[in-house]
Amino acid sequence: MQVRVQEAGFDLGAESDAFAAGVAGSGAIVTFTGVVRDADAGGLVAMEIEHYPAMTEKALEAIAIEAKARWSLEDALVIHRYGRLAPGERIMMVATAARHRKDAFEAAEFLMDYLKSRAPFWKKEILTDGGADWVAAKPEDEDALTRW
Amino acid sequence: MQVRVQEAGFDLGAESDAFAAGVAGSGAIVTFTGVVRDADAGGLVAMEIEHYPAMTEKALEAIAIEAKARWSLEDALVIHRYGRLAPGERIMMVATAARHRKDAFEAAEFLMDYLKSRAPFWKKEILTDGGADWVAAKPEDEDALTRW
Amino acid sequence: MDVVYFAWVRERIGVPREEVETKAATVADLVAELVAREERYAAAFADLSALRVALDQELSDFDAPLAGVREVAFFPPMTGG
Amino acid sequence: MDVVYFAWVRERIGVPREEVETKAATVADLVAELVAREERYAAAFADLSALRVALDQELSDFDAPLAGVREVAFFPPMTGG
Repeated sequence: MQVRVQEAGFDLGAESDAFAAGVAGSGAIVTFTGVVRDADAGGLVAMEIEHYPAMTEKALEAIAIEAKARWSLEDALVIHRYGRLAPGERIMMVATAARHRKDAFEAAEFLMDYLKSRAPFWKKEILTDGGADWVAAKPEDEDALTRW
Repeated sequence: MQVRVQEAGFDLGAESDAFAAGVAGSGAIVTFTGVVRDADAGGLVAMEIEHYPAMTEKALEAIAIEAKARWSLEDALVIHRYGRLAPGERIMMVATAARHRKDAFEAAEFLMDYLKSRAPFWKKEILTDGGADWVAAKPEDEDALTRW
Repeated sequence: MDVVYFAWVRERIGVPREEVETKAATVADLVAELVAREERYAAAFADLSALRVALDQELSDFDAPLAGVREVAFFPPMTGG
Repeated sequence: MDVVYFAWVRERIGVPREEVETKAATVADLVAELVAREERYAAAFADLSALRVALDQELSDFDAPLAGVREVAFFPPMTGG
Protein backbone atom coordinates (compact mmCIF):
# COMPACT_ATOMS: atom_id res chain seq x y z
CA MET A 1 0.00 0.00 0.00
CA GLN A 2 1.47 3.30 -1.01
CA VAL A 3 0.37 6.81 -0.04
CA ARG A 4 2.13 9.90 -1.36
CA VAL A 5 1.35 13.55 -0.70
CA GLN A 6 3.42 15.82 -2.87
CA GLU A 7 3.58 19.22 -4.53
CA ALA A 8 5.27 17.88 -7.68
CA GLY A 9 3.34 16.51 -10.61
CA PHE A 10 3.21 12.79 -11.32
CA ASP A 11 3.39 10.78 -14.50
CA LEU A 12 0.11 8.90 -14.94
CA GLY A 13 1.53 6.41 -17.43
CA ALA A 14 4.65 5.64 -15.42
CA GLU A 15 2.67 5.32 -12.18
CA SER A 16 0.15 3.02 -13.86
CA ASP A 17 2.89 0.82 -15.27
CA ALA A 18 4.81 0.67 -11.98
CA PHE A 19 1.66 -0.20 -10.05
CA ALA A 20 0.64 -2.88 -12.54
CA ALA A 21 4.14 -4.38 -12.53
CA GLY A 22 3.92 -4.88 -8.77
CA VAL A 23 0.67 -6.82 -8.70
CA ALA A 24 1.34 -9.98 -10.67
CA GLY A 25 -1.40 -11.92 -8.86
CA SER A 26 -4.22 -9.57 -9.75
CA GLY A 27 -6.59 -9.98 -12.67
CA ALA A 28 -8.11 -6.52 -12.30
CA ILE A 29 -6.49 -3.10 -12.00
CA VAL A 30 -8.52 0.10 -11.69
CA THR A 31 -7.12 3.61 -11.75
CA PHE A 32 -8.84 6.90 -11.13
CA THR A 33 -7.20 10.19 -12.05
CA GLY A 34 -8.50 13.59 -11.01
CA VAL A 35 -7.71 16.49 -13.32
CA VAL A 36 -8.10 20.26 -12.83
CA ARG A 37 -10.90 21.17 -15.18
CA ASP A 38 -12.10 24.64 -15.98
CA ALA A 39 -14.42 26.22 -13.38
CA ASP A 40 -18.12 25.59 -13.99
CA ALA A 41 -18.50 29.25 -14.91
CA GLY A 42 -15.31 29.21 -17.00
CA GLY A 43 -12.21 31.34 -16.67
CA LEU A 44 -10.07 29.33 -14.30
CA VAL A 45 -6.46 30.48 -13.96
CA ALA A 46 -5.37 27.96 -11.35
CA MET A 47 -6.50 25.66 -8.59
CA GLU A 48 -4.78 26.19 -5.25
CA ILE A 49 -4.86 23.15 -3.00
CA GLU A 50 -4.20 23.67 0.68
CA HIS A 51 -3.75 20.78 3.07
CA TYR A 52 -3.07 19.99 6.72
CA PRO A 53 0.35 18.37 6.57
CA ALA A 54 0.33 16.86 10.05
CA MET A 55 -2.96 15.12 9.28
CA THR A 56 -2.86 14.35 5.56
CA GLU A 57 -0.79 11.18 5.30
CA LYS A 58 -2.35 9.81 8.46
CA ALA A 59 -5.84 10.37 7.04
CA LEU A 60 -4.96 8.89 3.63
CA GLU A 61 -3.34 5.85 5.21
CA ALA A 62 -6.37 5.28 7.42
CA ILE A 63 -8.61 5.39 4.33
CA ALA A 64 -6.37 3.02 2.39
CA ILE A 65 -6.12 0.59 5.33
CA GLU A 66 -9.91 0.61 5.59
CA ALA A 67 -10.16 -0.20 1.87
CA LYS A 68 -7.75 -3.12 2.22
CA ALA A 69 -9.73 -4.41 5.19
CA ARG A 70 -13.03 -4.27 3.32
CA TRP A 71 -12.02 -5.60 -0.09
CA SER A 72 -9.69 -8.31 -1.20
CA LEU A 73 -6.93 -6.09 -2.60
CA GLU A 74 -3.44 -7.09 -3.58
CA ASP A 75 -2.36 -3.45 -3.47
CA ALA A 76 -3.61 0.11 -3.42
CA LEU A 77 -1.99 3.42 -4.31
CA VAL A 78 -2.99 6.98 -3.46
CA ILE A 79 -1.14 10.03 -4.78
CA HIS A 80 -2.49 13.49 -3.89
CA ARG A 81 -0.92 16.82 -4.78
CA TYR A 82 -1.13 20.20 -3.09
CA GLY A 83 -0.07 23.69 -4.16
CA ARG A 84 -0.95 25.65 -7.27
CA LEU A 85 -2.13 23.66 -10.30
CA ALA A 86 -3.04 24.87 -13.78
CA PRO A 87 -6.12 23.61 -15.68
CA GLY A 88 -5.35 20.24 -17.22
CA GLU A 89 -2.86 19.27 -14.51
CA ARG A 90 -3.47 16.07 -12.61
CA ILE A 91 -4.48 16.53 -8.99
CA MET A 92 -4.45 12.99 -7.73
CA MET A 93 -4.79 9.35 -8.59
CA VAL A 94 -5.76 6.13 -6.93
CA ALA A 95 -5.07 2.63 -8.14
CA THR A 96 -6.39 -0.68 -6.87
CA ALA A 97 -5.52 -4.27 -7.78
CA ALA A 98 -7.58 -7.35 -6.98
CA ARG A 99 -8.25 -10.81 -8.32
CA HIS A 100 -11.71 -9.78 -9.47
CA ARG A 101 -13.01 -6.59 -11.01
CA LYS A 102 -15.78 -5.98 -8.49
CA ASP A 103 -13.30 -5.60 -5.63
CA ALA A 104 -11.00 -3.35 -7.66
CA PHE A 105 -13.84 -1.07 -8.78
CA GLU A 106 -15.57 -0.84 -5.40
CA ALA A 107 -12.36 -0.16 -3.52
CA ALA A 108 -11.37 2.59 -5.97
CA GLU A 109 -14.78 4.25 -5.60
CA PHE A 110 -14.60 3.92 -1.83
CA LEU A 111 -11.15 5.54 -1.81
CA MET A 112 -12.42 8.42 -3.96
CA ASP A 113 -15.54 8.98 -1.87
CA TYR A 114 -13.48 9.12 1.30
CA LEU A 115 -10.73 11.29 -0.21
CA LYS A 116 -13.38 13.79 -1.30
CA SER A 117 -14.85 14.26 2.17
CA ARG A 118 -12.38 12.93 4.73
CA ALA A 119 -8.92 13.87 3.50
CA PRO A 120 -7.81 17.32 4.72
CA PHE A 121 -7.51 19.14 1.41
CA TRP A 122 -9.24 22.36 0.41
CA LYS A 123 -9.43 23.70 -3.11
CA LYS A 124 -9.54 27.31 -4.15
CA GLU A 125 -10.32 28.38 -7.70
CA ILE A 126 -8.34 31.38 -8.92
CA LEU A 127 -10.36 33.08 -11.68
CA THR A 128 -9.41 35.21 -14.66
CA ASP A 129 -11.63 38.06 -13.41
CA GLY A 130 -9.35 38.44 -10.39
CA GLY A 131 -11.71 36.63 -8.03
CA ALA A 132 -11.10 33.49 -6.06
CA ASP A 133 -13.57 30.95 -4.67
CA TRP A 134 -13.14 28.19 -2.16
CA VAL A 135 -14.72 25.11 -3.67
CA ALA A 136 -17.73 24.17 -1.53
CA ALA A 137 -18.19 20.57 -0.46
CA LYS A 138 -21.19 19.07 -2.25
CA PRO A 139 -23.98 17.46 -0.24
CA GLU A 140 -23.87 14.51 -2.65
CA ASP A 141 -20.21 13.93 -1.76
CA GLU A 142 -21.14 13.56 1.89
CA ASP A 143 -24.13 11.40 0.91
CA ALA A 144 -21.83 9.16 -1.14
CA LEU A 145 -20.19 7.96 2.08
CA THR A 146 -23.41 6.42 3.35
CA ARG A 147 -23.32 3.68 0.74
CA TRP A 148 -20.22 2.07 2.24
CA MET B 1 -14.50 6.85 -28.95
CA GLN B 2 -11.87 4.29 -29.82
CA VAL B 3 -12.26 0.53 -30.13
CA ARG B 4 -9.30 -1.71 -30.94
CA VAL B 5 -9.21 -5.48 -31.29
CA GLN B 6 -5.68 -6.76 -31.67
CA GLU B 7 -3.38 -9.70 -31.14
CA ALA B 8 -0.42 -7.53 -30.12
CA GLY B 9 0.16 -6.39 -26.57
CA PHE B 10 -0.47 -2.81 -25.51
CA ASP B 11 1.41 -0.42 -23.27
CA LEU B 12 -0.82 0.46 -20.31
CA GLY B 13 1.14 3.57 -19.37
CA ALA B 14 1.35 4.93 -22.91
CA GLU B 15 -2.33 4.21 -23.55
CA SER B 16 -3.32 5.90 -20.27
CA ASP B 17 -1.23 8.97 -21.07
CA ALA B 18 -2.53 9.23 -24.63
CA PHE B 19 -6.13 8.86 -23.50
CA ALA B 20 -5.71 11.46 -20.74
CA ALA B 21 -4.00 13.89 -23.12
CA GLY B 22 -7.04 13.81 -25.39
CA VAL B 23 -9.65 14.70 -22.78
CA ALA B 24 -8.72 18.15 -21.54
CA GLY B 25 -12.27 18.95 -20.46
CA SER B 26 -12.66 16.02 -18.10
CA GLY B 27 -12.09 16.10 -14.37
CA ALA B 28 -12.28 12.34 -13.97
CA ILE B 29 -10.52 9.53 -15.82
CA VAL B 30 -11.05 5.87 -14.96
CA THR B 31 -9.13 2.95 -16.42
CA PHE B 32 -9.69 -0.75 -15.99
CA THR B 33 -7.04 -3.26 -17.03
CA GLY B 34 -7.62 -6.98 -17.19
CA VAL B 35 -4.59 -9.21 -16.65
CA VAL B 36 -4.09 -12.95 -17.17
CA ARG B 37 -3.79 -14.30 -13.66
CA ASP B 38 -2.93 -17.83 -12.68
CA ALA B 39 -5.82 -20.32 -12.92
CA ASP B 40 -7.80 -20.74 -9.70
CA ALA B 41 -6.32 -24.21 -9.34
CA GLY B 42 -2.81 -22.97 -10.25
CA GLY B 43 -0.55 -24.12 -13.03
CA LEU B 44 -1.57 -21.90 -15.91
CA VAL B 45 0.72 -22.00 -18.95
CA ALA B 46 -1.26 -19.63 -21.16
CA MET B 47 -4.66 -18.15 -21.85
CA GLU B 48 -5.92 -18.61 -25.41
CA ILE B 49 -8.51 -16.08 -26.45
CA GLU B 50 -10.69 -16.88 -29.44
CA HIS B 51 -13.01 -14.32 -30.97
CA TYR B 52 -15.51 -13.88 -33.77
CA PRO B 53 -13.77 -11.32 -35.98
CA ALA B 54 -16.80 -10.35 -38.06
CA MET B 55 -18.74 -9.56 -34.90
CA THR B 56 -16.16 -8.31 -32.40
CA GLU B 57 -15.63 -4.68 -33.36
CA LYS B 58 -19.32 -4.25 -34.11
CA ALA B 59 -20.23 -5.58 -30.65
CA LEU B 60 -17.60 -3.47 -28.88
CA GLU B 61 -18.67 -0.35 -30.71
CA ALA B 62 -22.31 -0.97 -29.86
CA ILE B 63 -21.39 -1.32 -26.18
CA ALA B 64 -19.26 1.85 -26.23
CA ILE B 65 -21.99 3.79 -28.03
CA GLU B 66 -24.49 2.66 -25.42
CA ALA B 67 -22.13 3.86 -22.66
CA LYS B 68 -21.77 7.26 -24.30
CA ALA B 69 -25.53 7.53 -24.64
CA ARG B 70 -26.15 6.70 -20.98
CA TRP B 71 -23.41 8.71 -19.29
CA SER B 72 -21.93 12.09 -19.93
CA LEU B 73 -18.59 10.97 -21.33
CA GLU B 74 -16.02 13.07 -23.12
CA ASP B 75 -14.38 9.91 -24.47
CA ALA B 76 -14.15 6.16 -24.05
CA LEU B 77 -11.53 3.63 -25.10
CA VAL B 78 -11.75 -0.15 -25.41
CA ILE B 79 -8.75 -2.33 -26.29
CA HIS B 80 -9.21 -6.10 -26.32
CA ARG B 81 -6.64 -8.70 -27.34
CA TYR B 82 -7.03 -12.18 -28.73
CA GLY B 83 -4.58 -15.04 -29.27
CA ARG B 84 -2.24 -16.75 -26.83
CA LEU B 85 -1.32 -14.79 -23.69
CA ALA B 86 1.04 -15.73 -20.86
CA PRO B 87 0.19 -15.19 -17.18
CA GLY B 88 0.80 -11.56 -16.26
CA GLU B 89 0.05 -10.29 -19.77
CA ARG B 90 -2.65 -7.68 -20.17
CA ILE B 91 -5.79 -8.90 -21.89
CA MET B 92 -7.73 -5.69 -22.29
CA MET B 93 -8.36 -2.22 -20.99
CA VAL B 94 -11.13 0.31 -20.95
CA ALA B 95 -10.83 4.01 -20.18
CA THR B 96 -13.54 6.59 -19.62
CA ALA B 97 -13.38 10.35 -19.17
CA ALA B 98 -16.12 12.58 -17.77
CA ARG B 99 -16.54 15.84 -15.93
CA HIS B 100 -17.49 14.01 -12.75
CA ARG B 101 -16.21 10.81 -11.20
CA LYS B 102 -19.60 9.11 -10.91
CA ASP B 103 -20.08 9.07 -14.69
CA ALA B 104 -16.54 7.88 -15.34
CA PHE B 105 -16.78 5.03 -12.81
CA GLU B 106 -20.25 3.88 -13.80
CA ALA B 107 -19.50 3.91 -17.51
CA ALA B 108 -16.28 1.91 -16.97
CA GLU B 109 -18.15 -0.69 -14.92
CA PHE B 110 -20.90 -0.84 -17.51
CA LEU B 111 -18.35 -1.38 -20.28
CA MET B 112 -16.72 -4.17 -18.30
CA ASP B 113 -19.99 -5.89 -17.44
CA TYR B 114 -21.01 -5.86 -21.10
CA LEU B 115 -17.61 -6.91 -22.40
CA LYS B 116 -17.69 -9.90 -20.05
CA SER B 117 -21.01 -11.24 -21.32
CA ARG B 118 -21.76 -9.60 -24.67
CA ALA B 119 -18.48 -9.32 -26.53
CA PRO B 120 -17.70 -12.44 -28.61
CA PHE B 121 -14.54 -13.63 -26.88
CA TRP B 122 -13.93 -17.06 -25.36
CA LYS B 123 -11.06 -17.89 -23.05
CA LYS B 124 -9.32 -21.22 -22.75
CA GLU B 125 -6.86 -21.98 -19.98
CA ILE B 126 -3.87 -24.09 -21.01
CA LEU B 127 -2.59 -25.89 -17.92
CA THR B 128 0.80 -27.24 -16.92
CA ASP B 129 -0.63 -30.75 -16.48
CA GLY B 130 -1.37 -30.86 -20.21
CA GLY B 131 -5.07 -30.15 -19.81
CA ALA B 132 -7.05 -27.25 -21.18
CA ASP B 133 -10.32 -25.76 -19.93
CA TRP B 134 -12.71 -23.37 -21.54
CA VAL B 135 -13.47 -20.68 -18.98
CA ALA B 136 -17.14 -20.93 -18.05
CA ALA B 137 -19.26 -17.80 -17.94
CA LYS B 138 -20.20 -17.02 -14.35
CA PRO B 139 -23.86 -16.59 -13.41
CA GLU B 140 -22.88 -13.43 -11.51
CA ASP B 141 -21.48 -11.94 -14.72
CA GLU B 142 -24.84 -12.35 -16.41
CA ASP B 143 -26.57 -11.04 -13.28
CA ALA B 144 -24.31 -7.96 -13.31
CA LEU B 145 -26.03 -6.78 -16.50
CA THR B 146 -29.36 -6.43 -14.76
CA ARG B 147 -28.18 -3.46 -12.74
CA TRP B 148 -27.87 -1.24 -15.81
CA MET C 1 -26.13 -20.60 -45.40
CA ASP C 2 -22.81 -20.18 -43.56
CA VAL C 3 -22.73 -21.71 -40.12
CA VAL C 4 -19.83 -20.85 -37.80
CA TYR C 5 -18.84 -22.32 -34.45
CA PHE C 6 -16.66 -21.04 -31.63
CA ALA C 7 -14.92 -22.35 -28.53
CA TRP C 8 -16.00 -25.83 -27.38
CA VAL C 9 -18.85 -25.89 -29.90
CA ARG C 10 -16.24 -25.61 -32.64
CA GLU C 11 -14.14 -28.31 -30.99
CA ARG C 12 -17.04 -30.74 -30.69
CA ILE C 13 -18.23 -30.23 -34.23
CA GLY C 14 -14.69 -30.29 -35.55
CA VAL C 15 -14.86 -27.41 -38.02
CA PRO C 16 -14.94 -23.65 -37.50
CA ARG C 17 -17.24 -22.98 -40.44
CA GLU C 18 -19.32 -24.85 -42.99
CA GLU C 19 -21.89 -24.18 -45.63
CA VAL C 20 -25.22 -25.82 -44.87
CA GLU C 21 -28.03 -26.41 -47.36
CA THR C 22 -31.20 -25.97 -45.39
CA LYS C 23 -34.82 -24.85 -45.60
CA ALA C 24 -35.07 -24.53 -41.81
CA ALA C 25 -37.49 -21.78 -40.83
CA THR C 26 -35.95 -21.00 -37.47
CA VAL C 27 -32.68 -21.46 -35.62
CA ALA C 28 -34.25 -24.31 -33.62
CA ASP C 29 -35.23 -26.06 -36.86
CA LEU C 30 -31.66 -25.74 -38.12
CA VAL C 31 -30.32 -27.19 -34.87
CA ALA C 32 -32.74 -30.14 -35.18
CA GLU C 33 -31.53 -30.80 -38.73
CA LEU C 34 -27.89 -30.73 -37.66
CA VAL C 35 -28.47 -32.94 -34.61
CA ALA C 36 -30.22 -35.53 -36.77
CA ARG C 37 -27.26 -35.53 -39.13
CA GLU C 38 -24.33 -36.75 -37.01
CA GLU C 39 -23.38 -37.59 -33.43
CA ARG C 40 -20.88 -34.69 -33.17
CA TYR C 41 -23.71 -32.21 -33.69
CA ALA C 42 -25.83 -33.97 -31.07
CA ALA C 43 -22.89 -33.64 -28.65
CA ALA C 44 -22.47 -29.95 -29.39
CA PHE C 45 -26.17 -29.10 -29.17
CA ALA C 46 -27.04 -31.41 -26.24
CA ASP C 47 -27.89 -28.49 -23.95
CA LEU C 48 -29.22 -25.43 -25.75
CA SER C 49 -29.33 -23.43 -22.51
CA ALA C 50 -25.52 -23.57 -22.57
CA LEU C 51 -25.42 -22.07 -26.08
CA ARG C 52 -25.85 -18.69 -27.67
CA VAL C 53 -26.65 -17.87 -31.28
CA ALA C 54 -25.89 -14.86 -33.45
CA LEU C 55 -27.56 -14.13 -36.79
CA ASP C 56 -25.45 -12.06 -39.15
CA GLN C 57 -23.23 -11.09 -36.20
CA GLU C 58 -26.07 -9.92 -33.95
CA LEU C 59 -27.06 -11.87 -30.83
CA SER C 60 -30.39 -13.57 -31.33
CA ASP C 61 -32.29 -16.59 -29.97
CA PHE C 62 -33.32 -20.07 -30.97
CA ASP C 63 -36.87 -19.06 -31.91
CA ALA C 64 -35.66 -16.49 -34.42
CA PRO C 65 -36.56 -16.94 -38.11
CA LEU C 66 -33.75 -17.59 -40.58
CA ALA C 67 -35.31 -15.81 -43.55
CA GLY C 68 -32.70 -13.59 -45.18
CA VAL C 69 -29.95 -14.65 -42.77
CA ARG C 70 -26.54 -15.31 -44.33
CA GLU C 71 -24.45 -16.36 -41.35
CA VAL C 72 -25.49 -18.25 -38.24
CA ALA C 73 -23.03 -18.54 -35.36
CA PHE C 74 -23.22 -20.94 -32.41
CA PHE C 75 -21.06 -20.53 -29.33
CA PRO C 76 -21.07 -20.85 -25.53
CA PRO C 77 -21.75 -17.81 -23.33
CA MET C 78 -19.08 -15.23 -23.98
CA THR C 79 -16.19 -14.69 -21.59
CA GLY C 80 -14.67 -11.40 -22.63
CA GLY C 81 -13.05 -8.79 -20.45
CA MET D 1 -2.89 24.77 23.16
CA ASP D 2 -2.12 25.14 19.45
CA VAL D 3 -5.06 26.17 17.30
CA VAL D 4 -4.75 25.88 13.52
CA TYR D 5 -7.04 27.12 10.76
CA PHE D 6 -7.43 26.17 7.12
CA ALA D 7 -9.05 27.52 3.96
CA TRP D 8 -11.55 30.34 4.47
CA VAL D 9 -11.45 29.89 8.25
CA ARG D 10 -7.76 30.74 8.12
CA GLU D 11 -8.47 33.71 5.83
CA ARG D 12 -11.18 35.14 8.10
CA ILE D 13 -9.13 34.76 11.25
CA GLY D 14 -6.02 36.04 9.50
CA VAL D 15 -3.47 33.57 10.87
CA PRO D 16 -2.81 29.91 10.09
CA ARG D 17 -1.82 28.99 13.65
CA GLU D 18 -1.76 30.49 17.12
CA GLU D 19 -1.19 29.44 20.68
CA VAL D 20 -4.27 29.94 22.84
CA GLU D 21 -4.31 30.00 26.64
CA THR D 22 -7.58 28.39 27.61
CA LYS D 23 -9.30 26.32 30.27
CA ALA D 24 -12.17 25.45 27.91
CA ALA D 25 -13.57 22.01 28.69
CA THR D 26 -14.90 21.28 25.20
CA VAL D 27 -14.40 22.42 21.63
CA ALA D 28 -17.65 24.39 21.85
CA ASP D 29 -16.34 26.20 24.95
CA LEU D 30 -13.15 27.09 23.11
CA VAL D 31 -15.17 28.44 20.17
CA ALA D 32 -17.27 30.57 22.55
CA GLU D 33 -14.10 32.04 24.10
CA LEU D 34 -12.64 32.88 20.69
CA VAL D 35 -15.90 34.38 19.40
CA ALA D 36 -16.11 36.62 22.48
CA ARG D 37 -12.58 37.81 21.88
CA GLU D 38 -12.68 39.54 18.46
CA GLU D 39 -14.99 40.13 15.50
CA ARG D 40 -12.82 38.09 13.09
CA TYR D 41 -13.46 34.97 15.21
CA ALA D 42 -17.18 35.71 15.29
CA ALA D 43 -17.07 35.94 11.48
CA ALA D 44 -15.21 32.64 11.14
CA PHE D 45 -17.38 30.72 13.61
CA ALA D 46 -20.74 32.26 12.65
CA ASP D 47 -22.11 28.94 11.35
CA LEU D 48 -20.68 25.90 13.09
CA SER D 49 -22.59 23.58 10.77
CA ALA D 50 -20.25 24.82 8.01
CA LEU D 51 -17.17 23.88 10.04
CA ARG D 52 -15.28 20.74 10.96
CA VAL D 53 -12.88 20.23 13.82
CA ALA D 54 -9.93 17.88 14.31
CA LEU D 55 -8.25 17.15 17.65
CA ASP D 56 -4.63 16.08 17.38
CA GLN D 57 -5.19 15.43 13.65
CA GLU D 58 -8.24 13.21 14.11
CA LEU D 59 -11.70 14.36 13.02
CA SER D 60 -13.87 15.07 16.04
CA ASP D 61 -16.89 17.19 16.94
CA PHE D 62 -17.80 20.31 18.85
CA ASP D 63 -18.96 18.45 21.96
CA ALA D 64 -15.63 16.68 22.36
CA PRO D 65 -13.59 17.34 25.54
CA LEU D 66 -10.23 19.09 25.19
CA ALA D 67 -8.49 17.34 28.08
CA GLY D 68 -5.05 16.21 26.93
CA VAL D 69 -5.46 17.70 23.45
CA ARG D 70 -2.42 19.51 22.06
CA GLU D 71 -3.65 20.75 18.67
CA VAL D 72 -7.13 21.83 17.63
CA ALA D 73 -7.84 22.44 13.93
CA PHE D 74 -10.83 24.26 12.45
CA PHE D 75 -11.68 24.11 8.77
CA PRO D 76 -14.57 23.92 6.30
CA PRO D 77 -15.73 20.55 4.95
CA MET D 78 -12.87 18.97 3.06
CA THR D 79 -12.72 18.99 -0.72
CA GLY D 80 -10.06 16.44 -1.60
CA GLY D 81 -9.92 14.13 -4.58
